[in-house]
Amino acid sequence: MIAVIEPTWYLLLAAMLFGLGAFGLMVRRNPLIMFMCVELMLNAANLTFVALATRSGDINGQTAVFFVMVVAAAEVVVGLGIIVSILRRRPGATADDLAELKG
Amino acid sequence: MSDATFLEYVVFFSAAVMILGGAIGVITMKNPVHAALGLVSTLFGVAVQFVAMDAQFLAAVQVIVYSGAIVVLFLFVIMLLGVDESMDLSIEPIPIQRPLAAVMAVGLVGLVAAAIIRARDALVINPGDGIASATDAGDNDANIRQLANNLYGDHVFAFQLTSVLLIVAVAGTVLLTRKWPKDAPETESSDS
Amino acid sequence: MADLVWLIPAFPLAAFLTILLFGRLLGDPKAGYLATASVFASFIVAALIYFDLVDNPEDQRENVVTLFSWIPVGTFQVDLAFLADPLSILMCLFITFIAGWIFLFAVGYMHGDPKFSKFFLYLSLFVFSMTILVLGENLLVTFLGWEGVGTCSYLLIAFWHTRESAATAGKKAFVTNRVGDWGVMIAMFLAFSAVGSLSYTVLNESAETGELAASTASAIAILLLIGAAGKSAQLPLYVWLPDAMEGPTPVSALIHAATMVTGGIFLLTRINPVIEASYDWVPTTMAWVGGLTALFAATIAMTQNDIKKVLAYSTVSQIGYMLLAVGSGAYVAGIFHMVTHAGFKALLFLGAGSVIHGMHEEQDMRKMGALRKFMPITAATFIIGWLAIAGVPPFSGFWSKDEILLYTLGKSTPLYIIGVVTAVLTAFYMTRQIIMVFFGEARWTSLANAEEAPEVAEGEPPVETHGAHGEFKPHESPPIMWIPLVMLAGVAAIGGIINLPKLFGIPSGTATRLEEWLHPVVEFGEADISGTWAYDNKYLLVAVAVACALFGVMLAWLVYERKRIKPWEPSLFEHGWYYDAAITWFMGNPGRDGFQVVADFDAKIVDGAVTGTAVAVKATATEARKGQTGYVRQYAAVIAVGVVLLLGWFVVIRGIL
Amino acid sequence: MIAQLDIFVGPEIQWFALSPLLILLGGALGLLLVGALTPPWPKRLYAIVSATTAGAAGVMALVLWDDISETGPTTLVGGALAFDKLAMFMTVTICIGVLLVSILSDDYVHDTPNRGPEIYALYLVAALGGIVMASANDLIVLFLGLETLSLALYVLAASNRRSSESAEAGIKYFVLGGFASAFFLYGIALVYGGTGTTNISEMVAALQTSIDPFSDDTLALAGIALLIVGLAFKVAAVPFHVWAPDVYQGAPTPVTSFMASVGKVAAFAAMIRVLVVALPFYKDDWRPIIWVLALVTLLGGSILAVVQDNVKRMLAYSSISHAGFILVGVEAAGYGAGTSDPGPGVPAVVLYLILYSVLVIGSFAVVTIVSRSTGGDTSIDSFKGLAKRRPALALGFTVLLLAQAGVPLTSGFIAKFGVIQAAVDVESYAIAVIAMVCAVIAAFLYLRIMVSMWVGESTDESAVTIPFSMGVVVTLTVVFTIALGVFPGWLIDAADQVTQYAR
Amino acid sequence: MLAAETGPIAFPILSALIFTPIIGAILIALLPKSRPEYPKMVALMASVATAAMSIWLMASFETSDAGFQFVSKHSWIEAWGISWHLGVDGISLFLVVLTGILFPLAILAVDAHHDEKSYLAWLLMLQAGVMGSFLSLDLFVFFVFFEIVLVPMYFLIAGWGYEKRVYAATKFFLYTMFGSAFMLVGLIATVAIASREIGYTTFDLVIIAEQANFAASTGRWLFFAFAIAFAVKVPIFPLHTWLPDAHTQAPTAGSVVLAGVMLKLGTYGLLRFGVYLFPEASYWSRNLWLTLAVIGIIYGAIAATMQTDLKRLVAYSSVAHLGFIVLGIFAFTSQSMAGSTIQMVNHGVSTGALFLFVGWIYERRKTRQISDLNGLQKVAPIFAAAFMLVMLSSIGVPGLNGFVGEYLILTGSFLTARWWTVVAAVGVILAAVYLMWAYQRVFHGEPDEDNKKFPELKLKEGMVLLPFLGLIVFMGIYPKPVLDRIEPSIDALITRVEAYTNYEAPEPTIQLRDEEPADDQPAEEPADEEGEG
Repeated sequence: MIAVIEPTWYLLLAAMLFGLGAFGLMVRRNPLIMFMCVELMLNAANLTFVALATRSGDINGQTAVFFVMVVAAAEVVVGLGIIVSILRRRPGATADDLAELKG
Repeated sequence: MSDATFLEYVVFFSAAVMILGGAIGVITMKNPVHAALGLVSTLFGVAVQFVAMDAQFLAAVQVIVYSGAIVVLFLFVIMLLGVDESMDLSIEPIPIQRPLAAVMAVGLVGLVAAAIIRARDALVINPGDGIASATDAGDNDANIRQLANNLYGDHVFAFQLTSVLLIVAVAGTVLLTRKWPKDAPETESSDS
Repeated sequence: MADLVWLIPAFPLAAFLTILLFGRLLGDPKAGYLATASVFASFIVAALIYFDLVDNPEDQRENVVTLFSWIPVGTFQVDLAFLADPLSILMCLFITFIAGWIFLFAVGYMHGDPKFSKFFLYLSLFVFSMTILVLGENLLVTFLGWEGVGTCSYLLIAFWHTRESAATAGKKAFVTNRVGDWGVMIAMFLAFSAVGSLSYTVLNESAETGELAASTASAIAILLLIGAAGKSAQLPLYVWLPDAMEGPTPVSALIHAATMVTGGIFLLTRINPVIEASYDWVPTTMAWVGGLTALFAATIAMTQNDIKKVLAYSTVSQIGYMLLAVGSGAYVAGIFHMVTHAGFKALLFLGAGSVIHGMHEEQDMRKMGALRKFMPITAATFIIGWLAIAGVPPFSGFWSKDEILLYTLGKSTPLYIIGVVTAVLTAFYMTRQIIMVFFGEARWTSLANAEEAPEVAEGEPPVETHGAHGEFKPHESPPIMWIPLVMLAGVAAIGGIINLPKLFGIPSGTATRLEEWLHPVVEFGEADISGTWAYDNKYLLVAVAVACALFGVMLAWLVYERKRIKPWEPSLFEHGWYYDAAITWFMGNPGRDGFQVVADFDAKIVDGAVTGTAVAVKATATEARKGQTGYVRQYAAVIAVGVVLLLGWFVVIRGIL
Repeated sequence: MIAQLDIFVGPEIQWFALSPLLILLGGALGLLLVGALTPPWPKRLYAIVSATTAGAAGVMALVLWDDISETGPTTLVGGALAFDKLAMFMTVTICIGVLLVSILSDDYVHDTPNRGPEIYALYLVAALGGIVMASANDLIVLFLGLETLSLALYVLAASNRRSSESAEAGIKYFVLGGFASAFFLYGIALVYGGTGTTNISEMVAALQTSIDPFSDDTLALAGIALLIVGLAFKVAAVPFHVWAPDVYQGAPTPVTSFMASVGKVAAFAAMIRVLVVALPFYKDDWRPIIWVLALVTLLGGSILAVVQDNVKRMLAYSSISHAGFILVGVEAAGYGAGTSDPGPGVPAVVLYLILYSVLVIGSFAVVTIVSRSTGGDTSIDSFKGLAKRRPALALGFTVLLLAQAGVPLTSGFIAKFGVIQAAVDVESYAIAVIAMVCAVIAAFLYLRIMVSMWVGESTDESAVTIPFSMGVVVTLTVVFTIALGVFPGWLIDAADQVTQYAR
Repeated sequence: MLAAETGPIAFPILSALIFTPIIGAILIALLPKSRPEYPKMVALMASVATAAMSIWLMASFETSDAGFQFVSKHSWIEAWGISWHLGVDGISLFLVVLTGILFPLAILAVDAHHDEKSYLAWLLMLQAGVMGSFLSLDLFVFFVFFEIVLVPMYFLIAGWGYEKRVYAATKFFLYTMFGSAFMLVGLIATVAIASREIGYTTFDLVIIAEQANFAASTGRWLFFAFAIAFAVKVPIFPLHTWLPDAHTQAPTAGSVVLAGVMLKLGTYGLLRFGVYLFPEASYWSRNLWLTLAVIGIIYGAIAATMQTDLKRLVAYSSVAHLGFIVLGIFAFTSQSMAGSTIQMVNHGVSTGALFLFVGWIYERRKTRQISDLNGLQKVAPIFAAAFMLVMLSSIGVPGLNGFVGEYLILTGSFLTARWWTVVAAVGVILAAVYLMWAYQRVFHGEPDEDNKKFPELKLKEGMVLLPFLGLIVFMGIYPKPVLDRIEPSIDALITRVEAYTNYEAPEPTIQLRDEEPADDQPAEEPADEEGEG
């Protein structure tokens, strides 16, 4: 009678987090913050993984999270590199300012 | 252990509040630094949930890697670029952007949630052979060992692949940050 | 001998090719003589064949000479074959004979024309085509000649092509003929689909044996009538013939009086069994078309002042007679009139040509008069022609016209009356012409050449060739021109003998008589009027005819010579009942506009649809690319939309439902 | 119940079968380390090393191809990788792409101040990632490969520090790429929830064995939707194409050619892996979606291309419409997926991929050459009168463009023909006709370029110099295009063998 | 298969016909720019060699044999069952010969005003493509050639055309490609469906035609997929609007080839891949085609009448003439079909010649506007005479080639499509209207200052013309040898149609049914059509 909170709760929580992340990426103009929103989405995925791993009692889910973290780290390095290389040139540039290419 | 369950509820909801609150903070904070702090809170919340789900090792890594490394990196960049001045969020250059985004986000969450709730009592296809928890069976390393076995067992290739990923990161940053000679005059769109 | 029938067209063809290659070397006048010689050669051949056939018994007078297979596809087998039978040989005889003399005349008439040799090039080609037309063994070979003569007539009418009117007239002639040809072609298709062959022999036999359904026969006949109306200038398609006078006068004489225009009559005679086999209304229609045309054209001829126009309308009218004959089943009479008419009308035209020549290209009769003193031979021959056409016995025209009227009365009285009236009018307007040209006071002295010069359209070579116009004085034409006149005058005078009616105890029963000669060809279609009231009162009719002729002559004499009666020349007649004008107007305005509408439809609607599509695509793209704003966040939103749609499909449609 | 934790047995690693990956990795590391430690190498050497590495990997792949013919498809390293002909075919394709792009980049890199080996290293690593995507037998591995490729591409796109457009391209690609891969990852998670595993073999087995009416697979379906989003983003299918025009235009032209060739190949390979190999069970669910995606992609790509006036952007849109064509093939492949008769769908797709990637590299090589002389201007006017200045180059470009338009006797026609054949074979006539009509619309833009080359009067008489390496690339691609257009038999035979997958 | 059994022949004449021009083109491309006189020489040699071979082909053609001759078949792309399968029969024979003859003349007739080298190379490529389309007996191969001809033609128009050349070329390319889009799908579907019956995949036309028979509905869909492409190419109303632009803007040689042979790709395709491959469908849909054909005849003629551009006028006249050909094809009688086949050649000769004239006029006067021209006959009588002859042949005057084809078509069509034919015959009148009106405006009258100096026909031009004029007269007077070679194949085709449908080719017999046939009512209608007074 161990009443662990059933994974569905976690999944719903993750879904909300994911949605918030996506929303943030769409509304924020600061590239750094947009990037943070991506991180939010990744975390949502992580949460989902773990919850589902618990649900089906399968460790692979947790392993997946491990990899995702690595990916996140690498992405941060590259992403910040790009952002830096741009913002160094154009301080305070927002995502909307970078719209030379269109049509 | 009904209180335990109660405790678990407390944990869950407080963590949930941390997570969502932090996320909302990321979205709404004018100042990037504050946003980063919001991110931190989210990450901590997630870590807490990990613990609650017997993923102690992941929780640790979460705190170390994310909160420890990544967010610091963010803050570092913010400071480096000095973009920590507030940005006015009341203006939205693209008219329909916000309503559209809201609708989409809600739709997204709604649909996924619908799927989740519907799949709630769907029985699990090929269940795994259980997750070792550090709390029970008196083996404090159970989760770590199981994770390690799995990691260096079935996923050893993926594990190796992460190293390649890091190589990319390294090479990429080198390429991006390597000082260009006669880089001084910033020619806008000299190319194309 | 009859196997050599192909020689008849061969000679003109040879002349054609020779002139085509060496025309410039031969030049003026050798080319002309060469052509003339070739035509006379054909005449001799025709004559030989004639004597050859005459000796044969009636049923062996049809010889088919096949040269080679022309268009063979499956059941459709058409040979290039000639049919040497009494009708075709007769046609060849008078065509080549008259053509020969006209050629000779032309040598003189066209003298000095820079395009002299080209003129005879066309003429030879014409005679070639004409002989092909009459000799054809099947409809298609006839059609070959039929179109050939049409083309030649086009070329010759537009001979002086620098003159706009000439060019237009030529085109008009060809196109109008084409309208008729449409009928001929459909008739051929019908004939083929009905009897599986285009050969006259097959077609006529099937008609005689009654295999050919009356409906089909009627259709063929009517369609061929359309063709005939085009070629022989009958209502409603006659309009091109008067304009055709733009061509050199010998052309008018040969093509637009003597030979080509009779092609329609020939064709109908050729298929007389089919006409016979068709419903009764078919020949009646033909008769009425002919009769009305005859009257109609005669009224117009009364009022024309152009010497050639008068003759042109008179030609239309006379051919109307022939068609009337065909319609009344009087094929022999029709052919008879065709022959005699060829004689005297060619004579009249050449005479007119001689006059025009003598008057230095003046064609307006009002500027003539009293020419008999200056060109006596022309005058004399012209007068013979006049008597012949007016139907004054014993000149040739009298006999043929009389016989037609006889048969017409046998068919229906109103047609007879029309015929008689037309006879009166014919006599009247011919007399009028004679008087205006050769009698009365000379009206040409008054005019100076100054205003006459511009009258001759610029670029008309003969003008220059007539030397300086100092003191203007009509002159008689050279012998090379009046000799043909004399010859043809002879024909016009005594041409009747080839088919004198059985009166006055003229010996009968000799095959030389046209009637017997043509009997094998027309025996099926020829109407039998013996026993009708008309037949019994022949003499009365003869008397009536003579009386009419004399009356007409008298009337005209009173009006134009004695001036006893004011001339009555209503402008309605003068303008040809405004029929031509109406058509021209119609083609010029509504017709042309209609065409323009179609052309615009093509440019705007049909092509517009195509270009419109292109424009639409471009517009869509221009709109769509606005969506590519360049804002990352908006791109994200677009992606999100896609996400939601996909989720919607998978979760809602596939999953939950 | 708790797993036995004492003894640990690692999976065996078939080193030989992994040799292409190892070669690429070795090459990349070599370039990075040696390049970092030694003074700058003479011109061309980096390129040669990179090209030879790619070539070697390709050759190894060919060798392995024969092994597979004998042994049949298997999985490697504990079911992480699939070892089948699809993987090998894609490996060869990607290696060819890397080979050509490396040669192409030589002179470009030499023009930039940054002459380091990093770009080539990134090419090789990205190729590695692409190959992993193509041969992944585990969604996580697939995701890692995807990220390897993407991260490399983000950097490469932004690598021209001179140009603000390059930077813009980089950040746009990065942000949107991260966005999309988050969806992809979430999709993996949900599929994991639905099927209980991320391993394709187990997934197929599970789906085929445990079918009971009570289990509800909405979770998996949602996951599939998000997986398709991620893949559609990578292949730039409308409406997930929004990044492509900007990035293609902004990125340095050699990099663009790399994205359009290797990137697309890997993405489509992954798509086949996920949809055809892993999820034939759900084909009735995803085929309609792919149909619609193909439709809108074809229309969007070809119509939007019409009004462009920058050649790079034109080619970007044209590559979108090409993606539509390939999607038609994927849709067709779904028909027989998982059955005994897989049908011509997948062979058609892989054939299209190899032919198109060579084609597009050649086209962009020409653009590189021209833009060099015009100081980076790639507007259509800069191609005016090219035929007068450089007839051979113009002729080559004409051949490549005609091939893209699908004119017979070029490889492009063979590619389109194969796809249409596949579509018709499964009786999806409608999409086949639409595809052909869209090809006509797209042809207009190729004609526009040809016209400006042949008919237009050149505006500036600046002589177009053709650097050796780029000339080599153009020549190779043109020859390949025509040769394959006339004698495609052997390649078709090879592609037709790509029907058995390791599951 | 059946075709292969006809055995190998010593010399692969058909392949040679295709490859000789290609080789020539490659040679020209390789020639150095320094020697400007070589390309023309090479081009002439290549094309004349092709012409010689095509004539040899005609000479050694087995007259009475209805099947395919000189067949050569080699496997090309086994994987897809595609083989290099060539063959010629009575239908394609003369088109091949025409292609062979027309190109050297076109090359000789006019010189490119710039960059002769590539001009000639493209022309030769074009010839190869056209040859291939006429010779190929494999659906794939046919499509390849059918499509590839667009490229050289596109470049010829866009590169050496007149003021609106780019627009015209693009329109031509896209319009035709649009048609082929449907054909490609239909073609593949045909093969796919046929393979289910045959048991293996093959693109071989003969095998598919012999062994596969399609369900009525299927066959009809497939047929229309093919037919659209051909309808565009012919062109059949209302898909014709690319033609005037392409013709008008194309360089003279281009127009000659376009009118001479390329339009025939459409009609030939309708015969070979429409009627032969889908007898049932083509017979079922005949009324549609007949109607469109008749509309095309009248419509094209009327449109031609109102053109102010001489070249456009000739272009529209092609629409009308091609209408006749289509009419003949879908009347399904040996007369009409043979007529259509021979008319393809005739139209090629006479319209090709007309375009030569227009081109020469343009060279001399730098205008195609009828209003700018007048009185040419006075200054250039020989030129005018030659034009006159060609024009008469185009009008369809008996004794010239145009008449034979048109007459056969009409007389054959009358058996099965009476009323269509009655209307179509009106086109014969209209032809006279527009051509003669144009002739009058251009050649008759007094030349004004600009036209006074109009040069007479040059010797070279005369030499080029002679073959045309010779053919015009010869085919008009003695078409028998041509018809004898065409007829067997046509009859075989009709037998095939009869086998697949309830159709029976009509045997003209004494008709006894008493319906009311054509009376003189329609006779007035042409009188109205007669055009300007």
